[in-house]
Amino acid sequence: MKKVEAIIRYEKLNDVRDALEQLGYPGITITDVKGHGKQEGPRRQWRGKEYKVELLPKIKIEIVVLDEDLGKTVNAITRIARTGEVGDGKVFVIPVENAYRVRTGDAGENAI
Amino acid sequence: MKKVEAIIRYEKLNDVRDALEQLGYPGITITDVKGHGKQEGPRRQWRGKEYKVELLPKIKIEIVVLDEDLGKTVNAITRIARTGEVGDGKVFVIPVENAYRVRTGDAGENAI
Amino acid sequence: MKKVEAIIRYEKLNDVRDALEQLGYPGITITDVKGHGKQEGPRRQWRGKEYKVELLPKIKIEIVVLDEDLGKTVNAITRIARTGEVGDGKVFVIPVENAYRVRTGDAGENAI
Amino acid sequence: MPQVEIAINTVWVMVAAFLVFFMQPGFAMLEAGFTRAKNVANILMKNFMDFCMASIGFWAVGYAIMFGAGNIFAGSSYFFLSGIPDQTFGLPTLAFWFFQLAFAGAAATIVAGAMAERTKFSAYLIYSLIISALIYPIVGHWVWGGGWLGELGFLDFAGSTVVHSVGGWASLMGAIFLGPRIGKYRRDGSANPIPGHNLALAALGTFILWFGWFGFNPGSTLSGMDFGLIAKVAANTNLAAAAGALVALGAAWAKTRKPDFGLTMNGALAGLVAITAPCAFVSPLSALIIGAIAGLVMFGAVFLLERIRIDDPVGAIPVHGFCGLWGTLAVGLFHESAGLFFGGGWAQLGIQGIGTAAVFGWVVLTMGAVFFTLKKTIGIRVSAREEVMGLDIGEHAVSAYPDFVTKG
Amino acid sequence: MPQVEIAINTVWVMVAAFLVFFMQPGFAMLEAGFTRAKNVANILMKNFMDFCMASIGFWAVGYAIMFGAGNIFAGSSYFFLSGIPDQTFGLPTLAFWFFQLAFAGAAATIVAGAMAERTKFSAYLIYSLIISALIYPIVGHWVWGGGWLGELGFLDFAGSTVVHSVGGWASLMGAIFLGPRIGKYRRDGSANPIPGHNLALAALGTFILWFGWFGFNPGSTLSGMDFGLIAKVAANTNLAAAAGALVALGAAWAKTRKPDFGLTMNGALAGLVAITAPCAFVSPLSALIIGAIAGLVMFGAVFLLERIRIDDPVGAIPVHGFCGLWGTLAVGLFHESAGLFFGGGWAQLGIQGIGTAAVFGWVVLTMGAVFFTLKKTIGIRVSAREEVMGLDIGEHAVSAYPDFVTKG
Amino acid sequence: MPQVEIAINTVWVMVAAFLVFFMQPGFAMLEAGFTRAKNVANILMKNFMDFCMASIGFWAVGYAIMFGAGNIFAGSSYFFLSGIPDQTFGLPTLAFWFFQLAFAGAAATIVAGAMAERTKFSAYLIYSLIISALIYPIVGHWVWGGGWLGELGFLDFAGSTVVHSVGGWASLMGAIFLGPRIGKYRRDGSANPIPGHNLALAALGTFILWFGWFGFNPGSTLSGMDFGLIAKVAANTNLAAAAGALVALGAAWAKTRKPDFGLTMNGALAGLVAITAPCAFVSPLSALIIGAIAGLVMFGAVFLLERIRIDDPVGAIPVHGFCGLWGTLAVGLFHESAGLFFGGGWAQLGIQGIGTAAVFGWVVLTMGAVFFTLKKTIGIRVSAREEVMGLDIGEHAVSAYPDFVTKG
Ligand SMILES: Nc1ncnc2c1ncn2[C@@H]1O[C@H](COP(=O)(O)OP(=O)(O)O)[C@@H](O)[C@H]1O
Ligand SMILES: Nc1ncnc2c1ncn2[C@@H]1O[C@H](COP(=O)(O)OP(=O)(O)O)[C@@H](O)[C@H]1O
Ligand SMILES: Nc1ncnc2c1ncn2[C@@H]1O[C@H](COP(=O)(O)OP(=O)(O)O)[C@@H](O)[C@H]1O
Repeated sequence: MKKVEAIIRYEKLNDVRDALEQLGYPGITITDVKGHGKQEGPRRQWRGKEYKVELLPKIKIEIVVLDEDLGKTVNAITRIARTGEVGDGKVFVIPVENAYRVRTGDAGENAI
Repeated sequence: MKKVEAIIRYEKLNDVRDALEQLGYPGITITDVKGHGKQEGPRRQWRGKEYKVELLPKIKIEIVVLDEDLGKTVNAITRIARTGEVGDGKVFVIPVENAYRVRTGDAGENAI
Repeated sequence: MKKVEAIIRYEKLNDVRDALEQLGYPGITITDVKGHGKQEGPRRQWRGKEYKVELLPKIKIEIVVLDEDLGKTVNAITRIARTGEVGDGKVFVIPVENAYRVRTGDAGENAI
Repeated sequence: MPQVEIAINTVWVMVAAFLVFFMQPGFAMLEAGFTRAKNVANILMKNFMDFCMASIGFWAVGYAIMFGAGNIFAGSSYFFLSGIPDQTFGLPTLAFWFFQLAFAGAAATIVAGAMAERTKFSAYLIYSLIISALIYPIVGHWVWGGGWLGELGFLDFAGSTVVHSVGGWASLMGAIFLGPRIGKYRRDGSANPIPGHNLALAALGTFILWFGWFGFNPGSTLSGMDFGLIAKVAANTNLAAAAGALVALGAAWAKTRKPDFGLTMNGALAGLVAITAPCAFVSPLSALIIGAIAGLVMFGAVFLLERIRIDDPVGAIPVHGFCGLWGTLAVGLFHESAGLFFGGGWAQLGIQGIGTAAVFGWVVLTMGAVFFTLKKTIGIRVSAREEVMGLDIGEHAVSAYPDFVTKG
Repeated sequence: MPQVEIAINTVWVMVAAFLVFFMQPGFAMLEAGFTRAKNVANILMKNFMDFCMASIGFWAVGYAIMFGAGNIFAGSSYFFLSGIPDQTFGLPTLAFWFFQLAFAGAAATIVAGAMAERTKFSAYLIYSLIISALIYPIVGHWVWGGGWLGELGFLDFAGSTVVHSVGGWASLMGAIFLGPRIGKYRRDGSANPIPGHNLALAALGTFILWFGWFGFNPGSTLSGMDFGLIAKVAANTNLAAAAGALVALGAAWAKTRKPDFGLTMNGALAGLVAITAPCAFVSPLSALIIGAIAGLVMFGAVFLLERIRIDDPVGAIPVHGFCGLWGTLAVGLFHESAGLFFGGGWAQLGIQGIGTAAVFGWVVLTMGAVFFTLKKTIGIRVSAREEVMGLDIGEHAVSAYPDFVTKG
Repeated sequence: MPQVEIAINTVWVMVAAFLVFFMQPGFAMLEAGFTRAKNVANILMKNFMDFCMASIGFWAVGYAIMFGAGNIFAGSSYFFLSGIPDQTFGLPTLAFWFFQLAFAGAAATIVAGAMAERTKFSAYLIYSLIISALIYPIVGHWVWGGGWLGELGFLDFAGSTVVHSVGGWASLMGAIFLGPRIGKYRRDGSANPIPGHNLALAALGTFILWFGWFGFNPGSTLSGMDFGLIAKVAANTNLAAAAGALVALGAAWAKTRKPDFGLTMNGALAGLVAITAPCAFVSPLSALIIGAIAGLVMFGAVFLLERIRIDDPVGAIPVHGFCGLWGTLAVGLFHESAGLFFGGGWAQLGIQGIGTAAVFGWVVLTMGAVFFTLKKTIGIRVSAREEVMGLDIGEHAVSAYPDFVTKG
């Protein structure tokens, strides 16, 4: 099992979710995060003074998938979340040793 | 060392924390997340129109534990967080290569 | 590649970010979390009754780095985020199997 | 009465009525601010519908019972405002009605706070109609409508008892029949603070209530020609509020070593409620003392209720029930001629005691019966699941702050 | 007129004008609460600047057109208030001007809600100046300033048509020319609810508007000496609001099985808008019925607009447009002497029909032209990117809630 | 004076006083909105206690100093309101007292904003009592209570100097003695914007203040019989506010290419403060010009203060200090008979200059001494740790928004 951890643009969340639905609607966990990579934030001002917000709001998606589903999941996300401009985000793949379904106590692959 | 990453119901957080206290009160990090697995969200309406909220608020618990404590920690969480209805959540186990305590600089098992 | 996951004090975020800037300004993702380790929260009261907030707000920083950058990144964080009082936080190192840059589709080390 | 004087009275009383109406958002903001984010839409709806129910109920029935000709117990003419005279007390009757309606709405909406975060919306609407159409108007008739308490010489200038204690004791019965919120008391019986979700709203609500009280008390002269009294009542009202807040601040500071936000806000309201009965009969210095003591009464009552495990999320019972009682009794002590401390002897104090006891008994019995019946029929409390999830989702299928990440 | 009477009139009308002014934050809070967090600063700025633009525009031009001597179509003296008489309608002219200005500001700011979350700030400012300086004053002249509709016997006591329908139909044109918000309609044409971000603000706004309406309607007697009428207007206003809210609550409950927050708030406003024209001419019972029907009119119009894919985030068109229309027609039905139901025959109803149709036509044509021109020149809509990011960042480079974690 | 006239005066001045009281939540919401979430309960408590302290202080001492018989420097009778005559200036004295109290409360609470986010609560309470019981009343005596400035012919109709500059210059001293907030200035001396946490509250506060100003200025006629003046003052007040907002909007837009939220809100207040002195003496066109220039004065002062590293989180010093000064001087320029631009020569302008300078000197010296003493004794600033954590937790052990996830 692997955890796919994707940091994407806010406005892409719905599209990505639609795309994942095609892949069998896997369980998904979403977190509001802020981050910066190479993207510059939009200028802000307060009472006439400008300042930069260096940390931009992003969406973190976490999906734990079976090894065989890894490729298509990563693919779907990178394809759909892309705009081609800086700030599109990253996808990280992290090993998962085990999983449990709380409702039933099932462990391992059955828990996904 | 392992990271136990559990996605549970909001209302179960306090019970789970009580149970963990019995296990020696490990350090814990909590994040507000949203997610969906098999559970359907409660119906919402706005100005007379219904809509579904597909992403439900959940609590993510992260606890880094020594390998020997893994079993009982996972056990405690799955047991206490269970209601038996869809939406109870998942527990994932993720390998951790190292840990550091910022206050002292201790590394490895001493840092937990 | 490794993911450096650090839980630090709120008020240390800016200093840590300044320090990381020296290291070549790596991409970074930040999440608002709550947690407890050994630190006691400040006393609160509501309408004349005291209570304890056991979960204190903390900042989680996630940085995915190349293996060769791991040491100095962890070092910078533990050094700068330290006050010496309980509550300074933890740094965990988690293996990352792969990374993708959404904008370009680049995978592996090029994606960082 | 000369046309010009009626005009002055009308302008004065209408403006006062608008201010009393404006106390509704004061209650709404205060109660919303002192409760949790997951129940905000629900409490707002309750406050909002209170005034709607009162408007209809006090038009159809309430006014007739309160001010209709009848016996010393209740009036029985003017249902649906039919047959009302052109003028009443030197005012167009519709102006007088509207001013009184605003009071009925206030009595009803006090209760929403004490019953917050767990009461079924449908049961609440029924309660709300009953109190503003029946329970409150009967007390009003006794004191202001030609009933037995008024005849006895009971003095309650603007409603410490008639409005506030009625609301406060109804709150008490509501809180008892409902039981405490889930999580309010620990297994060992100790209380668990449940902080309000938005102190800016709570402060705004308190300020608005203070503002509205300048309609409530000074407007109760019912006459703009009574200028000396208007000025005195306004000054007394304000001094009592300030003293109540200061004393509550001090008491909390002494007890907890911190200047407590919630109790200070409640302290101002305690002073305001207490001065409502005596404001026309006492000197500014007395007003200040009455308000200061009200701060302590409220303070003590908050902890008393917690000890006996009654859960009143916003402090409605201490503020409106206990301080309404205190203020009404204070007339018997501080009245400039009839008060015990001013050489008036015990008579007035005795009458004040009878009045407050009678109203307490009446409200406890009738509202007890209402809540009991509701509980046994449609139920007054939401399911535990709904309560944990929040009444906004459960009862109204909305979230008050859908754009914000909340702690739940 | 005796000095004392002028004084009473002035005090009354000034207080009423202050209350009408206070409707501005009512609109601001309601509209902000019913839209998303990312557009809050923008909508607040629009509401705020509306009154600033109106103050200048109605001083320089608007008053002259509305109340200057001229022909039956428009006035043409008193530009920049030059040459105004000391008194007008028994009031100092500046007091009368200020009261009227507050109305002009209300008409303008209604539109902000319907055009929320996507309109360019600069285009909005231009629109705002034009409506308060030209479009609204011309309608005002027709009905209240000596124009043809007034002469015809068209009755609109406080502005169901003059103020609210003007705002409502301007909203309609704005919403049409703008098109719906991104995400409002799905590919299959079905509507996608976009919940408001802060229901506490929305409720506060609604309460403030209700409060302000006590200046709007009763103040429109323009005389404190008219005490009987003042009282009647206030009572009617309140009953209609309550009935509108109750009926809207009931309708929504029946349809969706939940007591709906947003529609209930809108229901009270529906009742208020509808009673604005007839409040001086009808009985309390009629007021109640007019308000109740207004609740249904609003309810129906909300769903109608969604079916024809017009996106009005706060319900300005149903409330101000449709209920303004309904209330104005209701004069022809419920007028105590001239109304169809009271034996007055069809004449008044006919006149009311002509008036509402004329105003509809005028506003649709002129505002259509304004929005068309703006669209073709500087543009009226922000870029899709700015809309998604939020107008606060895009137009004003601020975040309304920078300390909070939001869902975006 | 005929009873009817006293009644009209009383009704008018009481309503005005209520509106001025209502400015307190205006200040509270504005100041809370313009500062950070972690300091909200603290600033609200400060605003709230300001009025409580003023109520007691102005009852016990302040009124005596301001309006008691005495010398040209200070009054010395009527302590604790003892021995006051039944009527003063054609009003019940208690009504007059209450109106004046509301002004004293406003002067005190202005300062909370400039000292926000770092001032110790206990020290603040002491400051608050001193300004409303001593510092402000002495200035009030000089100008309105029979003191030397009034005798000299100094004109300040409703308090640009007496109320606003007193608050503004006290703010200046407070901000200087406190020093800037942690993080406000970078090592290189450049300013670091610290955005306010809730622009909806800020806009609400600004609207409420504007609303309250209609009590502040028109109410300062102290007479409802003075209807012509009332109307003129109200119209002027409104025009100046609108002009101030528009000019500030334009200036910010020109400088930063964005219509700035915070400066526009402050612009309206700048216009309001500036017109407060001259509103009774100038034409509407002059009012508009005075307000417009005030927008620029405020704009310039904001940047000036930043350059000299004074940290005023809400802009109290630019708005109340600088625009109060400008408005008072403007009397000497625009007075319809005595103004320089209206053929009155330099005399009045000279007197205005003397008055503003004297008040500046008095406030700077006395408040400087007060803050210096507080700093050397109990301290005026919270610890750096408390400041970083927020004063809500540190001073009051609460969180204003415990249900929300905040960025800290
Ligand atoms: N090395 C990294 N570690 C953790 N998060 C990262 C890393 N690089 C980027 N991110 C996250 O991805 C988001 C988008 O990155 P960005 O660099 O702006 O995109 P790109 O470079 O692909 O255009 C950032 O805001 C940050 O949250
Ligand atoms: N494969 C997964 N990857 C990541 N998060 C998941 C996954 N499956 C479930 N979750 C998280 O767990 C929560 C509860 O899951 P759900 O499927 O509703 O529970 P269950 O199926 O055990 O009844 C979801 O809201 C989501 O946040
Ligand atoms: N074992 C752990 N697993 C996950 N998070 C932890 C763990 N230990 C500590 N934390 C996180 O680190 C934060 C600071 O820890 P704390 O124990 O108070 O610091 P220290 O012990 O180094 O003084 C906690 O609030 C929690 O969020």
